Amino acid sequence: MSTVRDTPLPEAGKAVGIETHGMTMRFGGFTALDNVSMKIPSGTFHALLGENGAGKSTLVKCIMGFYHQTSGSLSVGGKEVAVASPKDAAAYGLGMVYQHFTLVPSLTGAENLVINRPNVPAVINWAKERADLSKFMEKMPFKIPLDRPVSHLAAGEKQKLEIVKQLYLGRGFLILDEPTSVLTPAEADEMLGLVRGMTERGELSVLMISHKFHEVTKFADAISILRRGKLVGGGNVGELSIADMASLMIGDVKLASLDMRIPVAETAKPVLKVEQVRASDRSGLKTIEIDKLGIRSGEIVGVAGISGNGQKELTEILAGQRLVSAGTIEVNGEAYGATRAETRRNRVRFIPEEPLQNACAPRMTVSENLAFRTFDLGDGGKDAIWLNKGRMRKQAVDLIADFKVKTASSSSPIAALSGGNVQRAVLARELTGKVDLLIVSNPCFGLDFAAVSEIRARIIKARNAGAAVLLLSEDLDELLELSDRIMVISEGRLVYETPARGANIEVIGAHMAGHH
Amino acid sequence: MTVDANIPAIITPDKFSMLDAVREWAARRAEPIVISVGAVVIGLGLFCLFILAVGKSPVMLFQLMYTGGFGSWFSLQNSLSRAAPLLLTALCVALPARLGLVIIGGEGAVVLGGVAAAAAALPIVGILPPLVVFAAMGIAAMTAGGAWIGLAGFLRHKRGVNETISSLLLAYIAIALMNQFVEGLLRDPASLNKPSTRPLPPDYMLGNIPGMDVHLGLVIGIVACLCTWILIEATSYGFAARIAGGNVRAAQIQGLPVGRLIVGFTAIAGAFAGLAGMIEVAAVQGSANASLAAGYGYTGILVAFLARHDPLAIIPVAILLGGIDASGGLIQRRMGLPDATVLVMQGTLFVVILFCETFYGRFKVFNPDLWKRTA
Amino acid sequence: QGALTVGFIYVGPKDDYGYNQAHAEGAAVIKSMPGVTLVEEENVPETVDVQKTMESMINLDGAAVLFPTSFGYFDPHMLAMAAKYPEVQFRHCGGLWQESKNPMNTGSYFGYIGQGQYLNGVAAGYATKSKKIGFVAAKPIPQVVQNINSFLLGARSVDPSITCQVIFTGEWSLAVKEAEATNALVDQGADVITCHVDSPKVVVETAAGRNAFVCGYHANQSPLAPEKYLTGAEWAWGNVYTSFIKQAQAGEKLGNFVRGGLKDGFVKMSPLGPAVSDESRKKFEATLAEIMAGKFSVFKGPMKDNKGNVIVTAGRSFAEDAIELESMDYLVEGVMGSTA
Amino acid sequence: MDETGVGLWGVPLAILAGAVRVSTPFIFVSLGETITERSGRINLGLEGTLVFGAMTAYAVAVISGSPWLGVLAAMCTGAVFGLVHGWICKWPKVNDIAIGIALMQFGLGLAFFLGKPYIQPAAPRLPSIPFGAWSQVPQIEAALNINVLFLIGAVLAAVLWWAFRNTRIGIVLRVVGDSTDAARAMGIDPDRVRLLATAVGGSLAAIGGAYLSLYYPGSWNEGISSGQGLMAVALVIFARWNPIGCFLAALLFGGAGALGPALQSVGVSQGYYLFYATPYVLTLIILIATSSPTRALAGAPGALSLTK
Ligand SMILES: Nc1ncnc2c1ncn2[C@@H]1O[C@H](COP(=O)(O)OP(=O)(O)OP(=O)(O)O)[C@@H](O)[C@H]1O
Ligand SMILES: Nc1ncnc2c1ncn2[C@@H]1O[C@H](COP(=O)(O)OP(=O)(O)OP(=O)(O)O)[C@@H](O)[C@H]1O
Ligand SMILES: [Mg+2]
Ligand SMILES: [Mg+2]
Repeated sequence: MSTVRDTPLPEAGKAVGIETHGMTMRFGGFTALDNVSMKIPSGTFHALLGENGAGKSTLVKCIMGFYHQTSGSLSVGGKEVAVASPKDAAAYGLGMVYQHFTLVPSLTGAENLVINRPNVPAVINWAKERADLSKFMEKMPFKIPLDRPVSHLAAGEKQKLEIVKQLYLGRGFLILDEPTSVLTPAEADEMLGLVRGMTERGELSVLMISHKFHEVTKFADAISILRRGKLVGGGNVGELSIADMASLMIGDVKLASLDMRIPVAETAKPVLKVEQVRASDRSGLKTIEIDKLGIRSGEIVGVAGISGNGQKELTEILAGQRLVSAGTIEVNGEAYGATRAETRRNRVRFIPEEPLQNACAPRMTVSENLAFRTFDLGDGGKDAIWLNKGRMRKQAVDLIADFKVKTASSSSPIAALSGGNVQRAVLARELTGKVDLLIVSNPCFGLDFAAVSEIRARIIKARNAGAAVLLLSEDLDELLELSDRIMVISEGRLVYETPARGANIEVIGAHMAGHH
Repeated sequence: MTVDANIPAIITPDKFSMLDAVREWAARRAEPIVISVGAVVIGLGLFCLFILAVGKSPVMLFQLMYTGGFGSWFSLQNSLSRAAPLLLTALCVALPARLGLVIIGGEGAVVLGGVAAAAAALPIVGILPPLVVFAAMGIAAMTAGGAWIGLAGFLRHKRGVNETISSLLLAYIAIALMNQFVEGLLRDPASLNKPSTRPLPPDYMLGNIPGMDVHLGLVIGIVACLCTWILIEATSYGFAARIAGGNVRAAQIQGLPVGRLIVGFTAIAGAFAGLAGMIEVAAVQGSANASLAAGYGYTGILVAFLARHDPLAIIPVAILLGGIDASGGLIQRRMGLPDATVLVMQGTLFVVILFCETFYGRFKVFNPDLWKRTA
Repeated sequence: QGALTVGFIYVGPKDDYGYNQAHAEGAAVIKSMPGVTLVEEENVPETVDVQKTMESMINLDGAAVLFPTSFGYFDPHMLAMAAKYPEVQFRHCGGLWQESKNPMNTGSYFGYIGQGQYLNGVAAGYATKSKKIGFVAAKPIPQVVQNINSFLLGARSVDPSITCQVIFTGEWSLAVKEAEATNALVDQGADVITCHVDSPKVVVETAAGRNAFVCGYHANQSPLAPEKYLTGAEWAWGNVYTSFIKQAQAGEKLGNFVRGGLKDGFVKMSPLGPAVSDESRKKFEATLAEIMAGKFSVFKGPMKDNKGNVIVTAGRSFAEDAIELESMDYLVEGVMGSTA
Repeated sequence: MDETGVGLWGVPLAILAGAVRVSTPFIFVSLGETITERSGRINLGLEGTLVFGAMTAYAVAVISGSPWLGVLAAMCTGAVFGLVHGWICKWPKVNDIAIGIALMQFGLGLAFFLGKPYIQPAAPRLPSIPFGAWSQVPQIEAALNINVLFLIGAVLAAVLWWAFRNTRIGIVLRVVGDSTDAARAMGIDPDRVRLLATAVGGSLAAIGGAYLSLYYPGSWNEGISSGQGLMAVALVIFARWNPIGCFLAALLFGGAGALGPALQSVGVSQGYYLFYATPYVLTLIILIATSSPTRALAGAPGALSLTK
């Protein structure tokens, strides 16, 4: 099907403004988007706020042509347009950077850029393309290696590449879905600053979905807030306080507050002790060297670092997923090899990042997923050979209620749950009962602030109950808020340590960036 | 990872209502039965078109299929005899499938199981009582088969070698070994023109099921299916394997011994296929020879996939296959059609049955999650 | 004459240009006999399948005479069915039946095709320039070994310096390996090739393609290589089956142990090809005449095996039906290869 | 050794010649499967496609008198098999591995069924190029008598290798094979790409079959293939989805397969079954040596179900 275009095609490097009129989207009987009209003038930086499930993604998917709205329309540059597919959207200069990357992992950066271009020649002249690309990259705010397969890039580099890709494709209007969730604060500031610079110069208009108020207030010109599919408010940045924004987003729900912090006792017993550990990273080319890492009972040690600097490997080492070539790992004073018996005896719990991919069996039911830790536990703590399905189901029902997991039934596949609810289910499984050692990685990635504060409260609660917590996070704010002590990981090494209270963000950032 | 998530999230804390539970249970169970039967009907319908195209009568075809496969006590026993080895070789595929492994080399475990059984029997046959000899043969066969497929599992775990290709390669190697043994070291000099191991005396042969003309291998196969079902559905090992199959990383962070599960389950799977080899020797051939490589291992792959790797479903599927096989001969003889007709029918039927997988979850009647959605 | 249903079972496809086709052609001969109903099943493996096929023919088709034609069908499969259905007659292709051990409703029939391979060898002996001939064999079993030896002995009757290279493929039907074996033989200088595999088509075509002469086996393959085909040892099962069926229809007892060679019409030779020289033709026809007269032994002393052991002393000779030939496990002097 | 034979030199010569003779079906099937798997699908049923292709090629060559028409017809039927596989597998929840096995059964059955009348007649053969004409040694002449399809296969491997990097189609194929979502986001229809990739894979596999029936061994019967189609699919993993790797793996496999007969022909005849197993043992050993438990299979297409 070819669409009749009534709008002149965009020029590269020229901002485009858009407007939605009464956008409504129904899924069956459920209205995900309800009569939303908003205007993003060309050359502005607009923020879209809303709690999880508010309809933000649905709105932008309608704009981008992934969904066809039930009613309502879209104008680009003042003219009403019909966007039937993402291809049409691209033709009007609309681009989107997704929360989950859409780069092709096995292709190089250059291949990813070129193949996304419309009218790629049937045979690609790489010599010429490379010359063109390097000229283009000179104008870009970010430096990214384009000759490596994307799977070898760090998350931050991928995020930048996503944006570069959109600019390369000549988009004048960019939708960014939680673009900074994988970046360090410095990187985030740098990137958003550069993007903002482009809007100011009239090269770009931006619609950014974000859960981070400070980002919004610092970089955006205007804000719109969605709640349950409706546009409930908005305005210019100066006109709304953070409290206003929060209450527009969630109504009058009371946020879970952090428990009182009990200071770590001098005499608290050490729980985790890692010494002189060596292992190779996933590419097999670099090594991870953890010289010394100790966590005491009732203490949260936060590990800061740019993603791709060995955090994943560190968690894998502790989870027994990665072979260790040297060194010792002790939990509660005995050697720890992450076997099930040791994990159980020492009450070690893991909450990895992207829990659906890393901590769940997606096709198994919620109830089964909740039983992963206890299915082989008989009465009296013995190993059970026979499954007790009745007990499993009952336990699931209890946990679902306790942790407010939203699910149709305990026998739905866990993959059918939303991201936040998968996260809740995993927390329910791992944080029940006494915990000696808790290893958590990016627990709040992509969640709205209500969910975030609840999860953080649960982690603090576990700490106050005596758990030693290792918290790996790419979100410095989170680390500063939760940790007692912060360490920085860079190039596979712990390069810096500081008490969280009074920590200097610039120093931490410098170490994260490798200046040490 | 792409997962179809068409189930909305609605806060409905589970309430236990007996009636609802029964309806839910019945709906979930009815789905595979209705879809499979429908698929068989469509598949046979397509095959009818083929038969019409070659100028034969579909009516006669179906009459013969019924007569030859299931229409009489004799025919039913015929089908069951042919189904017996498939039960075990299908388990060799279905069990590792729980761990997400695709094993296609069960044939190797069958032939080595047969050779090992014969070798174990040779020194003790006639000296020790039959029951002891059967036990020795069974153990030897299961060990050999288990070691062979277990090796594929081991290589997968220790070296990351793709188990599909390694098991296939190992099957070819096993057949070569079998031939080498049967024509060399273990050859009975009296087996002139069909090199074989020394034959088992008649009272050392595994007999028939009392009252039936089907050897005991069928019972062993059904028992194996039941045991496997219990292992998978009712024990913590089976549950652990399902976790590892569902997501290895999730299993690892739970401290589950993924390596042991992989090697253990592949070894058990191979042991079953090895047992099929032993039964072939002890119940049918009376000796190990090249006829052990009769393709049971490969047919087992199809049985397992058709049964969606469910050990209980393997039983009817294997019998269906045995029935098609049994009636194929009659069709060939009465309708003057070549043997390949049966292959065409099997192929058509299987393609349609496997295609109909796509209908799972599409019908609201069978999907309790969707009932609640409108509520 | 009462109606008689006869069942034939083949281990491979009926039209394989070889072993099974030879039997199927024999079966086709009796199909036209009055009162005979023929039922056939192909591709039946030597497992419980063949037992059930026999039983199915008896129970569902009413077969009264069965011919399970593959060697491996005999023990235990046919014997088991014979014990269960004593009123049905089973006749098996091969020489396995023994009066002392096997029931009387069973029996064997076979042809002395080694005679044919000997004659193949005669033609080969005249045709070879390199004095080296080749044999593609499936498995080192007595029947095959006897054919290999006969082939070389035939050739050596022309020129005692001729040698024969043998390659075993290990399987009865394996097209690519048979072709590779043929090529390997030609590479080593063999310029006349024959074989004993289920379907000689590939060997014949490959050898001819490499410009070597070929001798056929099982059936007449001359259309596949008209220029290069010397002659071939063929089965003539039609005669054998016809006489069995006549016996059955007349209510006579079927023979239990029936064998014969060229003289008895169990085996025949393909017509000599255009490449056969007059000299060769003369010797061929003389030998054939000797065989037809029943005065000829292929295996006669003095004879050594290819490891130097004397196996037949001077002056001794074996008739075609000699029991010693049944268990032949040696290759005669001049054959390059080994049976283990 | 007598002077008519090449003696012990026969072994390396046979391996070389065998590699060239035997490898062609492996080359085509594995290249076809590489294209299919690079698009994120696996078609385990190429054995059936290969045999059906062998039958079609032979039948058409018999009828028309032209082997090349036979090859063309085989390609068409192979493409149809691929299209059927591709179309069925685009439906959700349909298992591509299982469909492959079922289609293999179907293809074999249909080929045997329809191929009955063509077992007896002789078909014209595909031509070969006498690269060995310079030699006085007939064995070398024969060894260097190379079929056109082998050469086409070699060129095709190189072209595919180049095309996967340097052409739009090649990169689009890799995109689809690596990430369904990314492809969708690009506006590519993954199902259509996979459908076409499977069709192309099928038609290449059918060329492999045509080689078997029209050149080497050059005959049609039910035993023409001894699992080349299945093995070639395995070789793709071995070759890490690299077309050049497929070509080399096929050569290695073919050469190793020639070892058994060649050794017997020079008098090494003990344990020939074990020699015949050489290709499998060798492949397994190399596979073990080049795999690693800590790295995912390098080059594995991300959307492929087999390597997850
Ligand atoms: N394809 C769909 N079918 C049915 N319901 C859907 C579909 N997509 C989204 N929804 C529903 O629409 C609502 C809005 O979802 P949406 O993804 O737009 O939220 P969001 O604001 O982007 O949340 P988040 O902050 O987590 O990204 C959700 O409640 C969801 O259940
Ligand atoms: N195709 C679909 N059909 C029906 N429902 C869907 C579909 N896709 C997603 N959903 C539902 O939409 C919801 C939104 O999914 P998503 O992962 O975007 O969660 P979310 O809105 O971000 O919420 P959370 O706060 O839990 O992260 C989920 O509840 C999911 O069940
Ligand atoms: Mg969203
Ligand atoms: Mg979300």
